[in-house]
Amino acid sequence: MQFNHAVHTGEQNGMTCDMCHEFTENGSFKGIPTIAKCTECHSAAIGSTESEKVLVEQFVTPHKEIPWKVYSRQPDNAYFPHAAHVKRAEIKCEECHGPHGSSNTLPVYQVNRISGYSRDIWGRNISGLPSHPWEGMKMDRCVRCHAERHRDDSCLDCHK
Amino acid sequence: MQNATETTAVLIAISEREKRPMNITRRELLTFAGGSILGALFTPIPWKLLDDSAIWTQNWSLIPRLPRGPETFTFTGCTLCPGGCAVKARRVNGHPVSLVGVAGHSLSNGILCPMGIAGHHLAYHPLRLRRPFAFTGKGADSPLVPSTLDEIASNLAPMLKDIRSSSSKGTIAVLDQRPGRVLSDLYRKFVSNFPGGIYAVAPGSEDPTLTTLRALCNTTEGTLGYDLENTRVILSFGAPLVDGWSTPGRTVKLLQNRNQNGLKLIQVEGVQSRTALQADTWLPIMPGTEAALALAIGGVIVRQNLFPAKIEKTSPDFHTYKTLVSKFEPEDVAAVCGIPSSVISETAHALASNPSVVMSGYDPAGGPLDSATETVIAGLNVLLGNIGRTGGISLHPPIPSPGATTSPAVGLAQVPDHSVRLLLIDGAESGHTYPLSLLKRKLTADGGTVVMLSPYLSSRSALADYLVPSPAAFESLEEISTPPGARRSSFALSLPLLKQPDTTVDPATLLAKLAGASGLPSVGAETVESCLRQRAHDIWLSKRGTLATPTGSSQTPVMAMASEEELWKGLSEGGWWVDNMQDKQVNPRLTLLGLMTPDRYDKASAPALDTTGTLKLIPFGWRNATMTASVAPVLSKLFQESHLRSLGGRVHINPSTLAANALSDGAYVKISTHSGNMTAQAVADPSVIPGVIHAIVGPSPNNTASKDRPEAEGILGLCAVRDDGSWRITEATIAKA
Amino acid sequence: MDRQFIPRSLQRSSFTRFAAWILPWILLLGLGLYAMYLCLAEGLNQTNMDNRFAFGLWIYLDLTVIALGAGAFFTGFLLYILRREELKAVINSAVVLGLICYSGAVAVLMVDVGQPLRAWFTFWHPNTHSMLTEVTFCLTCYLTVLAIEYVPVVLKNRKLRQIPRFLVFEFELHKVMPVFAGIGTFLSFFHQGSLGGLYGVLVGRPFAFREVLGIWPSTFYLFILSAAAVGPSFVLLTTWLVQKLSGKQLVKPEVLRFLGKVSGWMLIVYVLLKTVDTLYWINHTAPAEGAPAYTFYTSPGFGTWILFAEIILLGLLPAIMLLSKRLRERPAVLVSAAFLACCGIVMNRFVMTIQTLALPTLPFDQMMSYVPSWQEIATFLAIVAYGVVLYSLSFRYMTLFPQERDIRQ
Amino acid sequence: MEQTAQSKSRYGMVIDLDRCTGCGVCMVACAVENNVAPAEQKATERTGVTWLRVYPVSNGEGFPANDSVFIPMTCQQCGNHTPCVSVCPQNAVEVDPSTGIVGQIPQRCLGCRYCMTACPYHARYFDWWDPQWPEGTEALLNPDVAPRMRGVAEKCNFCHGRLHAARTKAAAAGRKEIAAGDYVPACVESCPSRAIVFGDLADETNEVSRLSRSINTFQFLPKLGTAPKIFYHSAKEWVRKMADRAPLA
Repeated sequence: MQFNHAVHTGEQNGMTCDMCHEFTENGSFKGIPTIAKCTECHSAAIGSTESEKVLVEQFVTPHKEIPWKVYSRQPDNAYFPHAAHVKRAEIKCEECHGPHGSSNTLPVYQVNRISGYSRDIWGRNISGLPSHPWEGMKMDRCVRCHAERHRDDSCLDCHK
Repeated sequence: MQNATETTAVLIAISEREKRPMNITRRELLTFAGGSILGALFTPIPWKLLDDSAIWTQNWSLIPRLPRGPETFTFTGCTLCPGGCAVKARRVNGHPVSLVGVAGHSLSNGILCPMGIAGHHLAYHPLRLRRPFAFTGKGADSPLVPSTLDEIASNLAPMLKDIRSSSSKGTIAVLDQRPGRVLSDLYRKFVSNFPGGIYAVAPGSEDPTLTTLRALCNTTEGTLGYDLENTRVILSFGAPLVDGWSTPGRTVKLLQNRNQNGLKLIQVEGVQSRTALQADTWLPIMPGTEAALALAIGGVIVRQNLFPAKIEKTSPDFHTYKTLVSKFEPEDVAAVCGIPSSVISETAHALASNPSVVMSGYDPAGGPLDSATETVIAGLNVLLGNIGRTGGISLHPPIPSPGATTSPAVGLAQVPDHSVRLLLIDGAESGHTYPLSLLKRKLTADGGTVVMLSPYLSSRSALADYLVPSPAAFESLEEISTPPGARRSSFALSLPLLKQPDTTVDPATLLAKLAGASGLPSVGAETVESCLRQRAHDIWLSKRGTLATPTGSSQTPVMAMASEEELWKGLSEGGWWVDNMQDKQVNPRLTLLGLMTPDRYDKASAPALDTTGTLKLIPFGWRNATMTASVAPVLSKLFQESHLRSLGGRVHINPSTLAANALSDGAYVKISTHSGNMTAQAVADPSVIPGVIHAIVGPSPNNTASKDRPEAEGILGLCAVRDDGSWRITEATIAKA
Repeated sequence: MDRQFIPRSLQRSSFTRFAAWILPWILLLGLGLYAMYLCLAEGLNQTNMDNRFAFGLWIYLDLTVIALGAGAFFTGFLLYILRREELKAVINSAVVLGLICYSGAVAVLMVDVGQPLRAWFTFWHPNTHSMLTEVTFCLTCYLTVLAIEYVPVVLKNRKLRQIPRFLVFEFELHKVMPVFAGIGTFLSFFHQGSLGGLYGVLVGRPFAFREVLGIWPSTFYLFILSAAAVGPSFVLLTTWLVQKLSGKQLVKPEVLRFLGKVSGWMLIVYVLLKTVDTLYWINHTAPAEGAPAYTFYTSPGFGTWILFAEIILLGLLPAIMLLSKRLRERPAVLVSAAFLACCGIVMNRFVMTIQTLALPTLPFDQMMSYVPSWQEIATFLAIVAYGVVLYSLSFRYMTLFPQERDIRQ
Repeated sequence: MEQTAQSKSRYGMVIDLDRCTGCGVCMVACAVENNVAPAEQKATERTGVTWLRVYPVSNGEGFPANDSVFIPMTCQQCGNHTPCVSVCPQNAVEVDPSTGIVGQIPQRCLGCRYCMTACPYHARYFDWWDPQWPEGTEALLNPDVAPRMRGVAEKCNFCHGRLHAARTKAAAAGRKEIAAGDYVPACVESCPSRAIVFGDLADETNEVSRLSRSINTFQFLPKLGTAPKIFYHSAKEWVRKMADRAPLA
């Protein structure tokens, strides 16, 4: 299953991130949308692309969830409230997730066999030195950003 | 990446040498090895590996993944015992992750007990029955053989047909552990199709004092209940009011607010139980002398004319009672039961000068007191004129139902011995347990045949020939009907939180199968849900009572409801219905002794305080925690991982008694009664009266492993069951094991 | 083959005899390694430690062997810094002993922690306030130092000398040895002390807690002293033992006497300060924490006799025996005094680790007991076996006692 | 979170021992809330994991003068020289400056158990076994609390998962501070006799800080000077005497 963010966020549609990646009423973040969300627009094929055809035939019509891979999945022991960062601190999605909103294809999902983390958590470079400011989602990244904002934090603020 | 270049360099060096005849010296090899190791340290590789391996230990597969998904809340009710507390379940991905009480619920006051708060784990108990089983032989050591519902039905068919034709070789009986449900009506309807068919209620499924009182008032209609909200003095003969009595939230809250409501609790008990600790007065009594105490109190009331004058006229046996109590002078009784005469008369005055209630305790494992004692305890209520008065005992209308239930309910004790050829035991739990011998004696000489509905493999399973897995708590749609001792009738639904495994059998389905096998018109054609809808329908027709929203925020009179659907919808959202109908008039002709003859009471025969020779073996249980299978595994926090609750099989004995028998704390002792003997660990416990073996009946973690055979009955197997169905006290001796 | 490695002009038993001696120990070591594997694979439920006895036999062992291993640094200190040349006779042996004790301790620690793969966090996210951080850093550093000190002993081996580069290296290394001895001494002071601090800082354990002098609790200094005091005694004791076992005289008697004398002096100072510390603790520290000292000694097994045994019987007595020249002359007295001194520290470490945890802290609590599981004991024995094996090999193939050659056998 | 960085709270409890009936629901609620696994077969009261443990304590008198009290003992959240914090070699334990809650990070812990020897309240527990949930109950775990692996120490953190939830809720509503009612630990919520009062001790006006200063209120081992934030209350004199006594005295 391919997904083209650019088509959705581009000029003719001009959707924003939070239109699909929503919050629930109790403030928790829903993350990757369910098929129900796709169906809202794609109940029937709008365009004529191959991947949309697949979407409608294999998932929308039989109401099957798409087995998305989560590139920025944090481990169970990490607690990241999107609400506090996006709503209160007003941080742009791109600051952490990078400009994938304008990407045309999904990158290959790579997972570390030992730690089981998605490669996007550590970053592309084995040395751990990011080649882009938004690359990498390990703890030191969080710590750095928090330090820049002079937050006196405790471990339990972000660990559960 | 230096090391890469370095190593390749070395490799090239070697490959070049390949051309020449091979002659690598040891030293060159060493240099190569050393060089590459050194080089590797300057690459990220070892450090990344170090980091990854550490992260691996943080998320490895030895810890479970957390559920992720939408969070929802469901209001339902707990069906682990007749208490029927309201529950608010937090669910993630549809699975319940935590249960809490519902604040604002007028019956359970937002309170759950330890068993209830972990109730959603019970369905996954290691001892859960996952399919029907048949026992090849009787007894705990006979192996379980997988079976099917149809197989069981066809095996039973001949017997069922035979019983229908004649009850000469014994009849069929259903043992209901929680009467008053729609399912109970189904059972009654079912057995009424067989000659002499019996519908029996299990011990502990009803309040013993109220059951006795019903006999004293000789009335069958209406339901008796305690008006505790207006009571000022409760005299409790061992009722566990703060530790699992009726709906815990009710009494716990009343006792919490004693400084406002002025309630006084007088606890009569031979052990300083959790309730005795919370009581305003604790009367440490020698077990077995409760009748003497009750009569002594009655005596004071009679002699000092502390009773309502009308009783003398309305109670036919008043003068018999008067002569009887005259034999129980407080001074003499004090010597027998170990409570000062002054305290006895103070208690009598306290009872007489306030709205009061006298109740006996049905111990979850020790069972009721003997019927003679229960009678005089209940009789005190009659003497004090508590029946039908505010703050006393009320007679209120039951939940509306079509009535016409064909066969009458009898207590298990009243079932004639050796009369039951086929016994069907219901899967609902009363939270209480009883000796298997109590059931065995009812079965025909050949041992009869027992079909047992149960979610779990328990000590009771040893009695079964066929085990049928019934739904566990929170797995199926059930009802919560009036809890025992409640002031008014009430009704609510327990909505399922978990998916019921396909292998479990709905009791109604079992009845249908058995009916089919015995060639009956389909009695059990109804499902439990259809019966519940029928009951909601009856309530709606009666126009009685009000329906409260789950949180009690708003209440709608049934009268004001547009349609029957509205009521059902409210109930299915976790709302609960409470009756508002006037109490019934109590028949004034109340007896004080009922069928008991005065010669049943003889203070001379009351046991003396003996601490050396024969001791009194008294089983003690905690409601819903009398078997390993009946508590969620996480209850190990109380039983196994701390000393808060004593494990099943331990016996608590007063240090002085231990010493008198040359035993020490923690010693293993051999307990012998007429029924046999067993070894148990003794715990020196100064809160137990000397001369008593306070035997704990409860979960024992070592048993949870045995999934292929029922756990041993333990201490209850040593108890002598009297003809009145009580087994509270058994004479026993102890010696070093 | 075996012969070629044995130093010239040293008599060593036949290889078969040596093998017969070493084999049982190797088997014991094997058993221990299996026990260690169990603990790492199954988890620490293999031990009899529990939430109340969170430290057990192993920590006790670590504290003890590291104290006994102090012989290495203190002898080094006397030889290279204070220039007591006569100690050349035992320095090699002392270094081997030190290496054994320290490496053994670290090995056990790695099994003792629940998540060994995260042990390196201590270096990455160190808590500078923790005594254990101090211990970890010093131990690892000093272990390296010991290894370096051990290298020349190995390189001196007859066969290895044939490689000229090694010979040069060994010679160079020898020149800087005082530097390493200095570093070693410095590090040792700290970790011996911080091992004492380990318990001294436990404000929640009135039995172990001690007032702070400077930045460390008094136990910090007492542990340094006691370790320095018995270190030489232990070297003395082992040397004597090796002499008995090998049936050879390896060092001149006066060397042992000197060791004894040093031990004696240190011990007397230690006993003195320990007494002062104990008195202050009884009369001030413990009561201030709401636990009168007498309550520590009410339970049967742990009476006040412990204090007496620790300070008088196993402290003052051996000190006197070692200090009196007349007594010191008599080998029997010398050796038994050294033995008593070692017992003293074994007992002191026991009291600090085990009794501290056995004593209740909550008012309604009772005395705790603990019996190690076979896995714990096997691991313990494995360290002993490892020590014997490593020492035996060193003794056979290296020159641990330079004087052995000169002494007429 | 910003909303706590600015507010300095000191969360604490006052436990009324006269109200506690020793039913044990708090211990079960705690285990369910914090994903503490049921006991391993061989676990005992010394190797089990009970973040909150209720100790039955007797006055030592014979029958019938005997009297007992139930003492819920949890992490006392020491506010001064917190014994377990200073000893941890790798900063796996710390006091949150904004809440006063003593936090334990199992993912950082190496399992040396030094903190457990340091804690005078025995409120810290070690995972001697891998956690084992009966088949099927993994799906019933609380998503707000990470399960701990074998070989680390764990303890009460005032149901920190609930604090997270309250903060998320506040942040979503654009509030700085959390609503007091949104943050209640499981034991407090589940106590049938309402024996535990929880709240911010720093806020002089609220009930918990008032009760903490009321008569017949005491702490365990106050002389250690660790300023525990769990207070106990009892009108019974023998209970207060017992709490003040030295062990084995």
